[in-house]
Amino acid sequence: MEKYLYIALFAPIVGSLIAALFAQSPKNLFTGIFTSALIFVSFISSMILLNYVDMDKIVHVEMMDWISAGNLSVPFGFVVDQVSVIMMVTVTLVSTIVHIYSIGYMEHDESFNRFFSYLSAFVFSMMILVMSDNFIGLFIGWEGVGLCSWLLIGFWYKKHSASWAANEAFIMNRIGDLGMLMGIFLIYWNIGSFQYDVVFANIVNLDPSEVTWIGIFLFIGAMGKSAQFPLHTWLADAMEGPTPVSALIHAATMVTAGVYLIVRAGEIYILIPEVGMFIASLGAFVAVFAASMALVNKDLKRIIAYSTLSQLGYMFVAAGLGAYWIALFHLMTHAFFKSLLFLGAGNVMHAMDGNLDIKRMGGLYKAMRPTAILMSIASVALAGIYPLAGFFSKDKILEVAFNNGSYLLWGALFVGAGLTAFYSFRLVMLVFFGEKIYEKDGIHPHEAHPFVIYALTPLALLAIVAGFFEHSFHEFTTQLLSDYEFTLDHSVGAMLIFATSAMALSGIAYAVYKYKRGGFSENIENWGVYKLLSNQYYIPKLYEVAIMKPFTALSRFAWLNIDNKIVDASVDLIAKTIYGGGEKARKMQSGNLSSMLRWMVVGIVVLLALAIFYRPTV
Amino acid sequence: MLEPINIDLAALNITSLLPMAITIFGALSIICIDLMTKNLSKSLYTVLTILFILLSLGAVLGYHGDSRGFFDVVLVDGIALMTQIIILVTSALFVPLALGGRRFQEFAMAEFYALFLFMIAGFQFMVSSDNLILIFIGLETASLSLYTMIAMHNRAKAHEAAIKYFTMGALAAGFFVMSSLIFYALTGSIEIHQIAEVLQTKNFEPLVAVLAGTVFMLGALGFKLSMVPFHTWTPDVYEGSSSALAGYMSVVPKIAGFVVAMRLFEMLIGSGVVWLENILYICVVLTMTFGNIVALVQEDVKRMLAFSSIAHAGFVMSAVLIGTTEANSGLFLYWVLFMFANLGAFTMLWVTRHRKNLWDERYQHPFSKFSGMIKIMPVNAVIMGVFMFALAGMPPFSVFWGKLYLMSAAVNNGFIVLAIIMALNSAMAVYYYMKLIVYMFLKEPVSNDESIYTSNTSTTLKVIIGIAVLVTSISVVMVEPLLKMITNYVTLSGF
Amino acid sequence: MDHILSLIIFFPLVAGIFGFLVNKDSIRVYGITVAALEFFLTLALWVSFDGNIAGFQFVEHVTVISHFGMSYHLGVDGISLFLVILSTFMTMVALIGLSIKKDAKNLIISVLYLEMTMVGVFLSLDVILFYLFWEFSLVPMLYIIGAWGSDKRIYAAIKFFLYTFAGSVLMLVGILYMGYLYHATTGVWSFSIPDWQLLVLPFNTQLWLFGAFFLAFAIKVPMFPFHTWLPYAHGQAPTIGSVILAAVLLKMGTYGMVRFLLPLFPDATIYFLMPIAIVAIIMVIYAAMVAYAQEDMKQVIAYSSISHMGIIILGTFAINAEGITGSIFLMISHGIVSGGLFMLVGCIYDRRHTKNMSEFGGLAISMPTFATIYGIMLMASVGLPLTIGFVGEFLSLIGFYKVSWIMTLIAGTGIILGAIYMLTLYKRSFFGEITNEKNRGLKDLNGRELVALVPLVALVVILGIYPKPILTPIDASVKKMIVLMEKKAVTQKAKDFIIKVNTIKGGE
Amino acid sequence: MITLTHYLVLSAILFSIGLVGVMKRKNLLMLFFSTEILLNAVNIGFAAVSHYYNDLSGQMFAFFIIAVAASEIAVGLGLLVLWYKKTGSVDLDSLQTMKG
Repeated sequence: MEKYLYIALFAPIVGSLIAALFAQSPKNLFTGIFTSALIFVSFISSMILLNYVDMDKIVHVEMMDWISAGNLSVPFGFVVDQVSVIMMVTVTLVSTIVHIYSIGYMEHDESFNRFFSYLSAFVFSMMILVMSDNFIGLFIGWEGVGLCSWLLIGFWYKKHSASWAANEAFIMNRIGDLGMLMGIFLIYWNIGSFQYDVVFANIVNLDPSEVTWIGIFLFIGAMGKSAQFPLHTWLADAMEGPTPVSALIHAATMVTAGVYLIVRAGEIYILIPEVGMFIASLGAFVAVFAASMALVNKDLKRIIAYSTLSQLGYMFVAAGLGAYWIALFHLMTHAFFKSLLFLGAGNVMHAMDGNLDIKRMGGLYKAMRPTAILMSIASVALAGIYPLAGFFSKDKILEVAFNNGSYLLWGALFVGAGLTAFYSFRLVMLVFFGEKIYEKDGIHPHEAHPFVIYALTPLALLAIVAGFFEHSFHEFTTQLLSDYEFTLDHSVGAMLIFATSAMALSGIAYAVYKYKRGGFSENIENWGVYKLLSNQYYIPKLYEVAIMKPFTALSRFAWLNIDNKIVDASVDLIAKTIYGGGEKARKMQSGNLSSMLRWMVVGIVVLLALAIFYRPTV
Repeated sequence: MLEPINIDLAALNITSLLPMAITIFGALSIICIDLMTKNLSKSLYTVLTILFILLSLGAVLGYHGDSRGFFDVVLVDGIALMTQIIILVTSALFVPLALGGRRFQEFAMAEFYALFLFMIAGFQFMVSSDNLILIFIGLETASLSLYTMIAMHNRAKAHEAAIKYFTMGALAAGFFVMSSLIFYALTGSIEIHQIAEVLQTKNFEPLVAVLAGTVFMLGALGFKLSMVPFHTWTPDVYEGSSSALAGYMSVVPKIAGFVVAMRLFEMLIGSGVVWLENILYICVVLTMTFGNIVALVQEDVKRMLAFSSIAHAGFVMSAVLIGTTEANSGLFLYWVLFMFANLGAFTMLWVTRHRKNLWDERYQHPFSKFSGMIKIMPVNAVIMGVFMFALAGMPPFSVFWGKLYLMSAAVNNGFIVLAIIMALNSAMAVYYYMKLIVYMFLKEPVSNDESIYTSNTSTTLKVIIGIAVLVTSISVVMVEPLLKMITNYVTLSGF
Repeated sequence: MDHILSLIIFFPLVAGIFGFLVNKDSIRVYGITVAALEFFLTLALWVSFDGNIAGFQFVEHVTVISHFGMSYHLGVDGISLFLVILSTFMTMVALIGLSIKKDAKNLIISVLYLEMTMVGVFLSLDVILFYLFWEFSLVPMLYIIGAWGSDKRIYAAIKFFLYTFAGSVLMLVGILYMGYLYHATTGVWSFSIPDWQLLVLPFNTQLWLFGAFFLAFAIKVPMFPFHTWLPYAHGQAPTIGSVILAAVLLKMGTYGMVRFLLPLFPDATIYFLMPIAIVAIIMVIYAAMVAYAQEDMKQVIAYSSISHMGIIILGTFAINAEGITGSIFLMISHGIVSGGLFMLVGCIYDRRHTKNMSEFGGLAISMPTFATIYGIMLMASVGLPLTIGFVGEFLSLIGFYKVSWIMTLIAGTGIILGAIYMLTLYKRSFFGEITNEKNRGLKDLNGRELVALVPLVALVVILGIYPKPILTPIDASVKKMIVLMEKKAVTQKAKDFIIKVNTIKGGE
Repeated sequence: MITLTHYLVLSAILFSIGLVGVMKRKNLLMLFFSTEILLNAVNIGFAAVSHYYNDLSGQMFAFFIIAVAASEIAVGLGLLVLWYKKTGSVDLDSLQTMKG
């Protein structure tokens, strides 16, 4: 089985490196097909592993030593267990589809080969992240996906906004990474190992305050990667990247790494419910917060991005409350329907010649029926309507919140569910139905290549049926993860399901109803709330004014005033003083014999005076 | 009142006078040769001078007698022997500089060589006696010869330099005799060791008078050693005299002065005259620092070297202040190593001597003259660079080892602050030596004509420079034997 | 193999002297050949080096000045081995990348002398000998900066020279005092480091001596606020000068700290640990901010060096095997990375004769290979895992975490700030459309530049993935040193501290 | 009664006069005179002290000083003549080409 592990892990990087060889040559279809094939190989291997992994059958390899110094020793070790294999399958599946999709999507791009190289490199990093058997390996993947995300967001580097967004993403992630590193350091100095099994075996022996700190630091890392408030702004900006990237990285895989980390480190978080509660609260807050921003946004991709943010909040609620398998389950189903949504959006975007403003679309159903259907499925799934995947996973999370007695959280998530349904269908309605506003811009939409559409069908299928795997999923993952016990009555559970579904349905209904009739009047754009939401609560602005600008100013101040005018000048001052002393002292050397003689006599007289008046006491 | 004097010839220990006798005889014979035949080549005189010097050196090296001789006025102890060796070797290395490529009037005259030998004899007397009269005579003989030799360079500046030097020297002579008078009045003796004994029995009372005598001696020796504020002659005299002589002046008269200072001051400090220790401390620091900071702003290499030699003197004077065997050995080690670097540096200047002041109206060797030398004459530039780094105390060149040893002596004897001041001063000193290097290596040349830089060159000068470079560069292996010899001599004479 | 260390030190010197005979058209090849031979010599040293022995190997000892205890004493251990190899490697690479034609002969001979002094510093076991090479290394560098630099080169060269010289003279006093103490304690004169390491000093004496040594090293590193010579030196120096300065010369300071401060004065080290760590943190953050404000690409990297050196110092003063090993590894990795970055700046400077970022923009379009290599180096510089930059930074920080977690957190912001200035630089220079027409049609890297840069890139990746061959010998020597420190410490506080920071669990 | 002290005081006064002369005089010739006064002031002292101690070395010193003073002035006058020929002046202020 180790063979499959290595294949699953290294197939993507082989593809990436080979594609990189062609990076500077013109488009070569081979790179696209080759990398897609290799990712598919990786997917197959993952599936074999999924089949293999069982109660007492996990694959664990130690490839080689990496760093060893002092007491510290980190190997390159990989483990395929119930959690990682789920992630592997999800990642490779979505990746395969995104790769194939990209062959169509990027067909006219001059940097076609480079794109596939980056994309496969990302998959490799993600595989390291999920397969590592220790925190450092996780961190390698963590940073690796960050790098690939930077490369891919800034893929169209000629665009100023793209490279800006790439840098923003990287830097924001680094803030989280620092927190994560601190957590890792703390683990090391308390346990002396980074291996999951060793750490989890010993974590119970630690001082609770230490565990709390470890939990907090690791969560800071998760916040960066999963774009939780207040490190969330980069995710929306990251939509500057090509759409397949948004689908793969910023919806299905990388951003969920934070959730994966919490799930993986569940044995730590289970000891510190306070931190878990905080995580859940923050998650719930983000769920509503992000959904509210999605309500008014006009940018097709940003809406989906906010939706992702909101769903990540849901996952964190589950993870924070200890329902790890549910978090993981939502992570998986979300990966399917959200990437589908994004890829569909990519089709729309192509059809619209790159225009993303949903107010300038409308009535595209006619022109691109398959895409419209796929996106609608995804939206229904997202909204959580039975029997689609979202229903199962999302309702479970609400149930957990209620079960936990955190009614406030439940309330937030409940509202969030309604909002989700509304904005999803606002998007569908504005894009696919209603008046064909795009015609005013002289755009002639066209559907994507058939193979692209075919590539998307597996996702659509999964978005529909994945929910029914709930029980087997539960059984499988709880072999490793701690189970979550529901204490609710069945009737209460049913009530909750009903309420949530009703909420979602009414959201959908309201959206359909409203936008059938031409939507809201333009007036609302002048409302304070609208402005607040459409400006993302002014948070990006705040960051710019309160952090970026002062930092830049301070940096310039440090350079121009402190470094040049104080530190350096004082060094020069010493030199100048000495030199100036020389200039003054040389005046003594007037060259006049009389004064020279006088100096001598003065010397003698002073010394004589000292001889008389100066008496050192031994 | 007068006793009949019975002189036992053996007790006179005439051989103790042999080295001086040889140099004096040499001087007289050169004058005689000149009287008999005219128009002899300067090379003859030069070689003769060297021969006499070597003979004298042989006499010094072969000396195995009592340390006292000639009515006990001559004191040939270890220090005297060693200093004579240093003086003679240095002289032998500097005399050949007369054989430059260009003609200079003074070197054509036999008197120059005679005076040179007289001067050597004067210094030899000065260092090998503890009788104040003999020291005075030696000092004056040497100084008067030196004044004359400076003036023989026959440039307006040389005359000015000679007059300045002379006048100040006369004043310093006054100080010297005044000091002698005071000590004589206090103790009734003019021999340093007797003075010491009497002062000790009197417990240095009256202290004011003792200190007054010390002050005048400080003035007199301070003049010779160019201690601040008796240093003012140094830059002008160096500038005015020929480079060859200036180089010589920065080495030999000073070592003679150091020996006298050691004999006198260490006696006083060793007996617990704290006043002198403190004053000397101040003088040392002042001299070092002053020499260095003024050297920073000089525009002429020779003047810069003059000020730097003030600083070096101050540095070495600290050995007298510290006063241990180690320090005194350090003094000689430093001076020997310094001599070679200095010999090289001044010879290099001597090589570039040109008839006219091509680069600057005022100066013979302005820094700008050496601009971009690396491009015109890379070897010369590198060699000059070696000397500059050596003088700056850059390892592994010669002066560094002296510096190391002296600073170590300071540290070992509790003069940590002094050691730090010395260290900081050597950091300051690096700047002006480096200034020349910056000009030579980092700037663009003024003129590509090599000949104007080497108008005074000759094989002899090249050989001298070669010796200097060699010694300066590989001094690390010389330190061990040198130090052994020096320490041996120094311990022998009880310092 | 008996005298391999002498051979390594003096081969460049001899080759440099013979270099005068080589015709100036062929001097470049000569220089590269000599540097390559020297590099292979050091590789041979590595091969025959026994990584399991923690002490000094290949020791040579000849007494030079017995009066004074000065001897010709060489030896190599895990700490110095890789710095030596780094020196010879970077010299070779820098010479390969050399594009200066003017007076190339003088330049190459100077570089060879410089190589001798660098290797000498790392191999000397006698302190006087160490000081000798230490000081002498300034001379060729002065010449290189001053003669081949840009407009303000002379000012920069003099500043560099005087500043570092002034710093080290106090060290000389310290060395002499240490020698005196050794003599006073044992009755024997010795300036040999292994001898000194056995000398137990009283606490107060340690404080003073620590200060004297520290100042010299701090200026060399350079630590805030003694750093201002560095931007000038880098800004004005020719590429080869910057490469060697950043890659090797700065490491002399941190090497000195590891070699002298820690084992000789353990109590003083721990006494001064916090203030030094605070300064190091200031360096990390302050230099990163100043780097962000720069307009000149080279200055950014110059200041980033200061920032990274701060992390190295933190690692060194973590006083545990993780931290010190990490800091030594970081010295090597920073040498390779910053050397590479300076070479890259040199490549673009050769083409555009400017280093100002506002003149660039869109370079990725015209020079994709250049942009790729630059990107890899940049990622190594910001410490991305699986590049060489991560290992050292990670170990240094993890080491210091044991000393103080809050300070590590603050210092850790360096990885964020590092990303900020580096990515900003990259964005401003490489991304965007070509706005300046001069940047259009620039030639991508040529063969010579690739030959110089590709080995660096390869090392960045290889050592990032498999740093073990380097870490093991370093670790062995470092562990030995820590045991020594613990034994030597005179105060209980220091002993406790050393034990505490070297044990897992417990403490803070 | 004239005691040793009187001689010494005289010597000191003469010496001071010499010093003042050295400092004040601008004429080179006068300067030489002043240095002669210095030396002769010391001579008086030596003679007196020598007599006081009944020791000859002081007087010997005095004789030597006289001899040295004579040769010194010979050299000095030689230089002065040289300078006068060159510049036509014996003023000290004319000796100022080198400074700084």
